[in-house]
Amino acid sequence: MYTEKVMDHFRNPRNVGELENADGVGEVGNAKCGDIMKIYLKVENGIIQDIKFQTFGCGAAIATSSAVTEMAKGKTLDEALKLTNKMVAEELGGLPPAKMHCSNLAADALKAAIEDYKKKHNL
Amino acid sequence: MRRVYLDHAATTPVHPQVLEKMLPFFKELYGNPSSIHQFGREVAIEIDKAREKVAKGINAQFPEEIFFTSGGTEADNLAIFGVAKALKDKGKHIITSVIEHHAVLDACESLEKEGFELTKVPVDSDGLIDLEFLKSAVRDDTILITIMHANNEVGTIQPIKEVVKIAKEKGIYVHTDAVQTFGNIPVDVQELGVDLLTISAHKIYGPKGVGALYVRKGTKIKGISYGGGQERKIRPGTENVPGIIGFGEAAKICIETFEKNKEIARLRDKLIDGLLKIEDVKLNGHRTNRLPGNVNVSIEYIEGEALLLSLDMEGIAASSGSACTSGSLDPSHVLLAMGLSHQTAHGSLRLTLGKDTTEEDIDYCLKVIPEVVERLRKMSPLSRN
Amino acid sequence: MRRVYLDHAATTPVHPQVLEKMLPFFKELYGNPSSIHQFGREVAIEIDKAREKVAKGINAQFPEEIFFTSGGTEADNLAIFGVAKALKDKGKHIITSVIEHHAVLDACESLEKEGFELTKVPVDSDGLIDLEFLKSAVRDDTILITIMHANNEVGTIQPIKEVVKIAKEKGIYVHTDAVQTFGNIPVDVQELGVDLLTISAHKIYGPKGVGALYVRKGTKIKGISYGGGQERKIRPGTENVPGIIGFGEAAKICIETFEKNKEIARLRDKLIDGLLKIEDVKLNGHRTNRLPGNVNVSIEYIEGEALLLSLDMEGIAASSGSACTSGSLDPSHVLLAMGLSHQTAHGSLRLTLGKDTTEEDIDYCLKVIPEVVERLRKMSPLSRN
Ligand SMILES: Cc1ncc(COP(=O)(O)O)c(C=O)c1O
Ligand SMILES: Cc1ncc(COP(=O)(O)O)c(C=O)c1O
Ligand code: FES
Ligand code: FES
Repeated sequence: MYTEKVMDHFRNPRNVGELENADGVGEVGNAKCGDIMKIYLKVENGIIQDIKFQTFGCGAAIATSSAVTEMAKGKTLDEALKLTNKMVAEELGGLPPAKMHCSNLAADALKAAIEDYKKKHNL
Repeated sequence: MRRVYLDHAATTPVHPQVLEKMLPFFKELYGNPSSIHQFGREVAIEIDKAREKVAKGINAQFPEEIFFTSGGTEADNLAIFGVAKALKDKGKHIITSVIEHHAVLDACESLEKEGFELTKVPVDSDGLIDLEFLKSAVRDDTILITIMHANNEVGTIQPIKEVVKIAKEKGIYVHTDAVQTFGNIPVDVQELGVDLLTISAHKIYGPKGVGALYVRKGTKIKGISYGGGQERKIRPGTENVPGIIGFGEAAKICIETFEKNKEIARLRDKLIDGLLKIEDVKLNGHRTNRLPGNVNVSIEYIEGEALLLSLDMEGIAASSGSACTSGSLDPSHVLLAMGLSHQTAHGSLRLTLGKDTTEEDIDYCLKVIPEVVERLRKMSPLSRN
Repeated sequence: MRRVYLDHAATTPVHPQVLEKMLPFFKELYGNPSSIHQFGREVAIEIDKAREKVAKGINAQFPEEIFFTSGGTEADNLAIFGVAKALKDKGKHIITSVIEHHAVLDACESLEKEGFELTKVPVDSDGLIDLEFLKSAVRDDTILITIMHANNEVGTIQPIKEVVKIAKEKGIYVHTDAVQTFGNIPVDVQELGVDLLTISAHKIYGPKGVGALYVRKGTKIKGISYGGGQERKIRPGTENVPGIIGFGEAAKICIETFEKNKEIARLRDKLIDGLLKIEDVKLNGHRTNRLPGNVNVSIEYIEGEALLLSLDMEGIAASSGSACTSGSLDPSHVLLAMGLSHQTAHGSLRLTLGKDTTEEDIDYCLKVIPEVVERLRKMSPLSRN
């Protein structure tokens, strides 16, 4: 059902939790299956220094959250904004067709967090 | 790693004695029971014996009231479409409940699209159907009431005798899906008074791919598929001979060993009590009026599929009513009908015990599940802490 | 007493290698393939492998084109009702032949009662369909042509490629019932060009109670029963897991050992030649264009059931198109459609050879059958002597 990579991220999710005094916070909900994902950012010099997530969702949702944090960490905000759902899914070696919508959550939550940061800093 | 199978409501392993009975029917007793030669006749006799065993298992008066099918799903479809076909000139109103298995619910809804009228009886927060609602829903043109004997997700046992009482006054047929009850609580068609009843072998330590519809003698029903003369033309197609033989044996064993259900219920209660000690965990389904093997809890702030995968990594096989496990986008229609919010329904966990479940299995679950819940809650944006 | 099974068209014994493959799926690999835990996933993978083997057996392009059913009968019903349901707004005309198996013929006739129009293509005295008739029967509102690949009684192989040619010009779906051909002659869905094709495991040394419908990708079809999401909702119900596993293995074996059919055909010809030496015996079906294992003769002045019972007493298991064996009062619709009189049809005898049939079996038949015929003819008021 899930690839080994999905299961690895699910088993050992990277960057789980909250960031106190986060510079940007993004929360998105999946109207489709009722899941929620939250991403916290710490930004320095336009670079994502730290990132954490919290997810209420299926295995794919948790794995894509974990993967997107790993992919975004160390990137500039502009680079991070270029991450797409498809790239996250590909990073995980693919997702079952019924689970593709879960990967939308991850990239969307990251975008929301970056936008929140930009709004707070008038960028 | 310990492997603990707690998904007996999904399916059960075949009992060794059942498999042993089946084995000769693959390579030696392979004749087609419709054939009139010795190879066929010797098999036809054994099919009749299996039919008798299944009939006895539900206390049917005549073996001929048992029609073998390919499973519970087909038996449900046959009951509903078969009665609708036979009685459509008498009336076009059918009553079911909101918590039926999809084999019943979707079949009824498809009839609705074809011009039948459908009333769905609601349930209370324990999952019990509203008998008053049912009483007032009955009409002169009602031809069938189909209400399950016990629900597969939450285990609540329905008052089928009361349903039959309401129906009989008006001469309405009653069908009940007893897939989850047969073998677990007494299923006695005389006592229940139903006209049609569905059972499935793979839920009672019999093989997958065989079930049966009980049709009380005199009940009007038509076959819904076409072919040879098997099952008195109500269900044509070469019989799944080893399956039927296995079903007969499984039915026999499960009434002989009925006592074990008391012990299963004791372990169930221990598991329920232990799980309810976790914060923000709620039992779904009726506390006492439930299947001996069924535990269903909602665990707030976490999602069912993630929970199942985590438990699986610890060797525990369970099930959930979460949308994420179902392929559909809504969580379990049963939990929603009982008044749970989408979010709470998402975090449901079903653990169903079987005859081989041990005290150690339960202790293992009560050790592992709280840890897993804690870990997942830490990841959740919803959690209180 | 020697026991000679010559009823392989009715059913076959399960191949030892097939049973061996199935065995773990009763007690060990018993998970429900829909479950997301390990017990379920390990089974789901094996179902996919079986699906691939069956797909390969008929040269289907994609495993997803295979939908497992409970047998040939269900697959036939699914093809016909499923296409009718999907295309009823496009047209309501269906074409079949007069010699189809009842699973096809009766399904088509039931659609006729519901307002569809049905044309039945006649056959010649060899049992071959009339292609010219078919050509002129095709209409703008024809949605399906269903003609069997080879007939189960007389073994005549139909020109399905020609049928497809006629159909494709008009964009009409073609279904063929290949229950009797799969394993015996090449069944290649690319070569045949059909859109839907029925097969059944128990005719190819697989288990009873499992079959499949091939549905070419893109073909419009709807499920005809309701329940869970199995078989992509086209055929719901918990899968007959051991059955499907066995079907996959049987399909694999039968393409690997395809060569044996040549030897079967040689024994068939020996048997035919021997039987035709009896006075007033006539071959039914095409002399060469027939299934390698099929022998069907009409033996004047005697009646089929009496003949079968007499042969059975000598250990020979055979079949007949006699009314007395069928439960219906008319003899075989196939033999009548080929122009046989009621009386001649009554005296028909079908002997179908299989992979384990030996030269000695045939010699035994050629010794016993003439004696039995002679004995019965002595009792007959019709007999010439
Ligand atoms: C209540 C109920 N009805 C029907 C079915 C379908 O039975 P089967 O899987 O034998 O088709 C099931 C199990 O899946 C069930 O739990
Ligand atoms: C041509 C043909 N079609 C359909 C069937 C039905 O298949 P099954 O017995 O698997 O239902 C048979 C055999 O009985 C057959 O010979
Ligand atoms: S979050 Fe619901 S399916 Fe993935
Ligand atoms: S003579 Fe007895 S049934 Fe035909």
